[in-house]
Parts: sequence; C-alpha cells; structure tokens
Amino acid sequence: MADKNKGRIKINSELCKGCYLCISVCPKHIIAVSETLNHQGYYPSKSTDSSDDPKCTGCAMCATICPDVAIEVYRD
Amino acid sequence: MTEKVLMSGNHVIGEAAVRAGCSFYAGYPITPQNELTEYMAGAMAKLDDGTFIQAESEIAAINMLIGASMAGARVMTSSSSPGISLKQEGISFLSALELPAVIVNCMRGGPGLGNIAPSQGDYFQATRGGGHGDYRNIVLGPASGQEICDLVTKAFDYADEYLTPVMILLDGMMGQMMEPVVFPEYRDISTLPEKTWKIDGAKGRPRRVIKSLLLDVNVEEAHNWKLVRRYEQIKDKIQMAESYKTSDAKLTVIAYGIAARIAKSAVDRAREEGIKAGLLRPVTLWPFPERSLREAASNNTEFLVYEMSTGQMIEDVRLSLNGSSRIHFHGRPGGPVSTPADIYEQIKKYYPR
Amino acid sequence: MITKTAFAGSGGQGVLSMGYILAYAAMRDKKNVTYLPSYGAEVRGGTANCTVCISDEEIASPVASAPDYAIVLNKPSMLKYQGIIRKGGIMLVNSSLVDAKAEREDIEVIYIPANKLALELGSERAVNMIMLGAFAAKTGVTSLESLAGGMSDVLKSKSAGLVDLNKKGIERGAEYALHER
Amino acid sequence: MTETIFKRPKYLKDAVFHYCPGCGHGITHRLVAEVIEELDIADRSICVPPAGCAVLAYDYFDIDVGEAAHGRGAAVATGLKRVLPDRIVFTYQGDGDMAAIGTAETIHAANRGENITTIFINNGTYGMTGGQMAPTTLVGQKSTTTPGGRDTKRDGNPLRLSEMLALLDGTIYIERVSVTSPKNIRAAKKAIKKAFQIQMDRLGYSLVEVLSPCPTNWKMSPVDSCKWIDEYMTKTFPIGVIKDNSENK
Repeated sequence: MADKNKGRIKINSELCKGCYLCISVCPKHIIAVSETLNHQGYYPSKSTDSSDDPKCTGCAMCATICPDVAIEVYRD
Repeated sequence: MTEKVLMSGNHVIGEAAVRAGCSFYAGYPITPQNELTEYMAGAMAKLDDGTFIQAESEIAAINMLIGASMAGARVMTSSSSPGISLKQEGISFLSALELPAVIVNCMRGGPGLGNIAPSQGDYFQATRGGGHGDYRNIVLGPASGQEICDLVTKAFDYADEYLTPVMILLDGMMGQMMEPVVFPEYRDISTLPEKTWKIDGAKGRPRRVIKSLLLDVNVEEAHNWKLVRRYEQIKDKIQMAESYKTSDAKLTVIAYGIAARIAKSAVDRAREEGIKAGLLRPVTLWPFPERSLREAASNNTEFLVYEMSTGQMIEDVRLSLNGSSRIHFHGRPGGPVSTPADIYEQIKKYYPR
Repeated sequence: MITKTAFAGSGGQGVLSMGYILAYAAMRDKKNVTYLPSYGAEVRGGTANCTVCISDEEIASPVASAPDYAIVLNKPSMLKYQGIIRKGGIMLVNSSLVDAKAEREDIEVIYIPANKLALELGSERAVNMIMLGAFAAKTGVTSLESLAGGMSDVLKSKSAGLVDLNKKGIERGAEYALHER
Repeated sequence: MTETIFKRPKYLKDAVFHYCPGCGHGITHRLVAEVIEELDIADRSICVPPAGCAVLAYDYFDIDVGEAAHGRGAAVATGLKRVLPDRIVFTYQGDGDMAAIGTAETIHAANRGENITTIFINNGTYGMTGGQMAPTTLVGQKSTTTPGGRDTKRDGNPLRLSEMLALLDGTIYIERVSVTSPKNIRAAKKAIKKAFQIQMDRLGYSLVEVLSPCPTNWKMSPVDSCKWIDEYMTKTFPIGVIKDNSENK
C-alpha cells in the first residue's frame, strides 16, 4: 500500500519565488522554507520528505498551485 | 470592366481596393465617406473570403485591421477627419508593428466636429504621423477619379512593399464627385510575394511574435532607426508630382487634391490673360515631392501655395525650398471652396512684376 | 470648350438623376465629364443639386460658381440660380411648379410646363426627362440620341416601360422647347 | 518505473515568469498551455496578449502571438479570426484592459458572437501601473487612487462584466473561476478547456473570468490573498458558470 502511493516532488529552487502557496496546501506538511537564497533573491521552498519514511503521495496539489511552475511531481 | 464607368470617388476607392485584392474592411459611419463603407459592405459580401465589419467605433475598426493584417490579408479602413483622429492609436501601432494597411481619410471641415464640407485641414496629422511616436506614413493625394483608382491600387502595393500604413488623403468633394474611370483587372493575390512575417499558427515553422512593446531602450532605438531607413528609401523612390505649365512660370501655384484642380482652371485663365502662371501639384504628400519643387524653383519662379486650410503644406514647401524662393499663401479653412475666379485673383495679386 | 450645368430642386424630383444621365450622355459623346452632387445632411434637408461639367479637354475645376446653364425644379432653386448663372447663360424652369418669373435680363429663361407635358404622356415620372430633352435641344450640349442612350445606361435592366416613357419625355421636352413656347 | 505526475507543459517556454510571488497569472498561463497541449492545437493557436502585467505573455506561450493595444484585444482577435476562421484565436486580458478601456471592443465582439475565446484576469487592480483602482476593485478596497477605499459615491461600483456579457445573444459560455486552491485551479482548467472546445466547435464567443491574486498591490501575503478572494472577492464576483448555451447550439 505504501509503495503504491509513493510520490516524490522536485522543486526547481531557481524558479521558486517564495510565495509558499505550496506549503499552505500540502496535506502531508512536507514542504518548508529553505535556508539558502536562490539567484532571484528568494528563499525557495524545499521538500522535507524523508527517504526513510516518505509521506508524499504524489497528489500534486503543491505543483497545481505553484504560480511559477517550479514543482515537478513523480510517482515511483 | 475595362470600359469607362461613371463613379463617385468614394465608390472608386472601394472598387479599386477590391481589384487590388483587399479582402478585409472595417469601418464606422461618418459623412462624407459613407458611400465607401456601404460599397465595401456589398463588395466584401461577394468575395468568398471577404470580410466586412461595421465596427462599434473607429478605434475598434483600425484595431480589427491590425488583426487582419497580422493574419496576412490586404486590409482597408476609411473615415473622415474626426474619425481619423480616433484611429491614430491604431495607425501608430500599425506603423510600429510594420503592418501593411490602407487608410482613407475623406477630409471634412474641422477642428472638432466641424462640418461635412470639403477641407484639407488634416495635412499635418497625415504627413507627420498623427499618432504617438517617431514614424511617418505614405500619404497619397489624388485629384481625379482615375487618379484615385490608380493611387489606391498603388497604395496596397506600397503598403506590402514597405510594411507600412498608406493613407489616401482626399476631401469630401473628391469623395462625392463622379468622373469616368477605367479600372485595372483584378489582382491575383496568390501571385504576390509571400508574407513571411504573418501569424497564422506555427504549423511546421518556428512561432512568430508581432509586437511593438520594446522595453529595452536599445532595441526600441534600433527599431526606430530601422523605420527611418525604410522611410529614406520611400523618400528616394516614390516622390510624385504633376507639373503644369511650370517651365516658364513666373508664379507657380502649389496645391494638392481638389484645390489643385481649381487652381489649374485659374492658371489656364491667367495664361489666357498673358500671365505666366503654372501649377505644381504634389501627388505624394509624404514623401513630399521636394525634387519637383526644387526643379521648379530653379526656373526662377515665385510660389503661391493654395490650401483649404490655414496653411499646413506650406511648411513642407518652405522646408523643400529652404529660403531659395518667395512663397505666398492663400488659404480657405473650414469648408469653403474657392472658385477658379478667386484663385485667378490671387494669382494676379501675387504675380511678380 | 467647357460647359457647366447646374440641376436643382427638391429631394425626390429626380434632380440628381438628371445630372447623372447627362454625365452618361457626355461619356457617350466621348467627352470628359465630372458630376458633383450636394451631399450629407444638405441632401436630407430636402433640397438637392448637382453640377455637371462637360469638356473636350481635361476638366480642371468641377466647381461651378457661375454655371452656363441651370435646370431648376422649384422656386428656391430658381431664386438661387438666377443670381449666379453666367451672363448669356440659359435657365430652364419647370413652370408647372414655379409660378414666379426670373428677373435677369442678361440670361435666357425658358419655361417648360413639365408636369403638364408629362401627364399628357401618361406619367409624371417623365418630368425630369422632359426638362433634360428641352435642355439638350436648346443648348446642344449633347444630342437627344446620346441623352436617350445615357438614360438607358443609367437605368440598365430596370423596367422597359420606364425607358420608353423617358424616351418619349426627352423627345417631348425637346419639341416643346424648340417649337411650342 | 517512474511515472511523471506533473511537469511543465510543452507550450510554456522555459522562461522565468516576471510576475511577482504568488501572482495568479503564472497559474493561469500554465493552465492555458496545458489546455493547448491537451487539445493539440498549438500549431494553429494565436494568442492576443494585452497591455498590462501579461503584456509579456509572448515570452511564455510558445505559439504565434499578435500584440494588441490596451483594451483592443477583442478587435485585433476579430480581425485575425475573420481572416483565419479555422485557427484558434484567444485574448488574454486583465480587468482594466477588458472592463475599462476595452469595454466597447469586448462587448461588441461578444455581441457579434465572434468565435474567439477570452481569458479575463480579474485581480481588482491595475497591476502593471502600480495598483490603481480597477473597474473591478471592491467597495472599500484600497488602491493607490482610492487611498481611503473605493467609495461608491465617488468611484462607482465594481463592474461585473461577465454578467453583462452573459446578457448578449452572441455569448455561448461564460464561467467565473478562481485560482486560489488546487480544487479551484482544477475547476478553472476545466472551464478554460471547455471555452477553447467551444471555439473549436465553432459555437461562438466564450470567456473564462479568473479571480486572480495580486499580493503585491493588495499588500497581502500570497496565502492571505487567496483567502481574501475566497472570503471577500467572491461575494461580489461569485464563482461558477454564468452562462452556458453550448448545449443549445
């Protein structure tokens, strides 16, 4: 069951402008603000999903609301 | 239709446009050019691919032309002075976007709402690029039904060749007056050079963008200079003027359009009285036929500029002659049309002795 | 040689079509011609006039400030044109509609009871053709044949009955102008 | 086996949007690009972008683009579409562009039933010029030209252009959507797709009004902007289908 739903997001930190809408909609609360600035001068969002205990289901809500098309979503 | 037909100037414009391959017309009613709009409604309906739109405003009409020209059609709109003021936004855009279009201004008395009488008060607006920004348009000033036909035909070709709006500048009387005209054959549009810039969906080619927003100042500057190079080319190639009895003239009347016809009668009358008068009639108003003026000036003549305005073209005359000759002026703004007798009196008044 | 003819009357009297037909007749005569109508709100205000210039030479000004000839179909038009017609010119007046007499001594004024003559032909629709026929006969600006030809050119495929009536009108007007006044 | 759930749509160019953080233009651009890809119409689509924040849309949509003057999108699109009736022509316009300077062009194109599609971004403000009052600014809403809030006595009321257009016989399909949540965004995409489909079926004028956050000019966080749309803006501009005449055609 867990395997079947394993999702993964890839955030392009250079496209991200730090609006954090993704953080607000993630049902698993596995996106957070990064500590390092990107070249645009924003603190981009980053995935905090752990590889040991992945929570991402690949629901793509983060990518759907991302205004900068900075998030790609995969299911392995 | 190679035989002569009697037609009003407004109708001649319409028929000549159709024969030149115009397949898109948008316009808005305003006197004294309504007959042209009405003519196009009928003519476009007869074409398989013809579009006629009675637009909600002059502004909408000229912007429809922008879209249709982007799509590659030969396009035309027409109006009269107050309506042409409204179209200026779109004319500036057409110029910036390097889109061909033919725009007819059948001038009436102004400023403001003015009246519907024949006038030549829009010369500045037409020849200086009446909208915002640094541009010029080709402006053609016909003086007979046949010349309307010939110049409308040319206007479509110039527009395509030089990627610019071309204005046909005439007045209410030219629009209403009927004369016999012989029309050319229909133009086969498929034989014209392909418009490699048009947008019609990026099938099998890289996409195209037609835009005039050039936020990078260096790009905008380069675009402006590119337009200027084209304008220089136009100036070089298409200056046109009619010279009438100018070779020995001591006083040469300069007038365009209907004013020139009236002046021509006055010149004839003056000649009958032994007065050496001549007429120089600019046919292209932009580019202004400077070469013809300088040539006339070299014959040691004085000039009398007659305009149905307070004096607009006279500035181009002064610029062309650059102080080399005496220039007099007679103007009737706001709609009254001088008679040949009036102009004859002016010729006598200014004739050098 | 250039002739300038003015036509004037009320809207709906066929003033503009008289000028138009004369212009077509002149084209048949291989002459240069201009036809200049009044236009815009002026037309809708109820008066109509037009000017036809005919010449062997290229026509410079189409404006007639002092026309050679005038054909007037109502009183205001007569009053206007008797003031500006050139000395020695000819004015044709539809006397069925204009009860006044012209005051100029230095022009020729011809009164044609056009409505009466037209009714005799069977229809008042022929009024303007009667005036045109009289005009051509008196001035020689064009021939009756050219006029009839110009008229059929203008009417094209419209009713053959009207073409016949108009032809009769042209002939009747000419006859009256030459022989009956 | 890795399955791609979500990636950048094919006809959105690989460029960084110039839009501010949290701006709804980016989301709407992506939805339009996805719809164009799914309907397989990229090689026959022409976009008419506006003057306003989306003036640079030509940097993003990888299709033919013909730029219009402020407000004139509907007229330019009319010209394009009449000459090229089998191409898909859409305008992308903001509220100032559509509902103020271009009201006449918009209403009359719609009334003629021009077979074009309009994506109408309603963010209640003039974004590009710095946050002035738009025709759609809410009553009481502050802007740089209504510093004390929009006062109906002085400034009039918010203009519901979509409802006005719905009254016209020429309009086929008009829906108001928002891009404030994944659910709303999915609904927005469905509406945009339907609007394009209506044009492909040659039914007539279709329009999707998108309630879109402008956090910068609203002086709110992106998250609060979305909430504000849901809680306040939708009271004046309720989301949902305003008109759907596609079944009757």
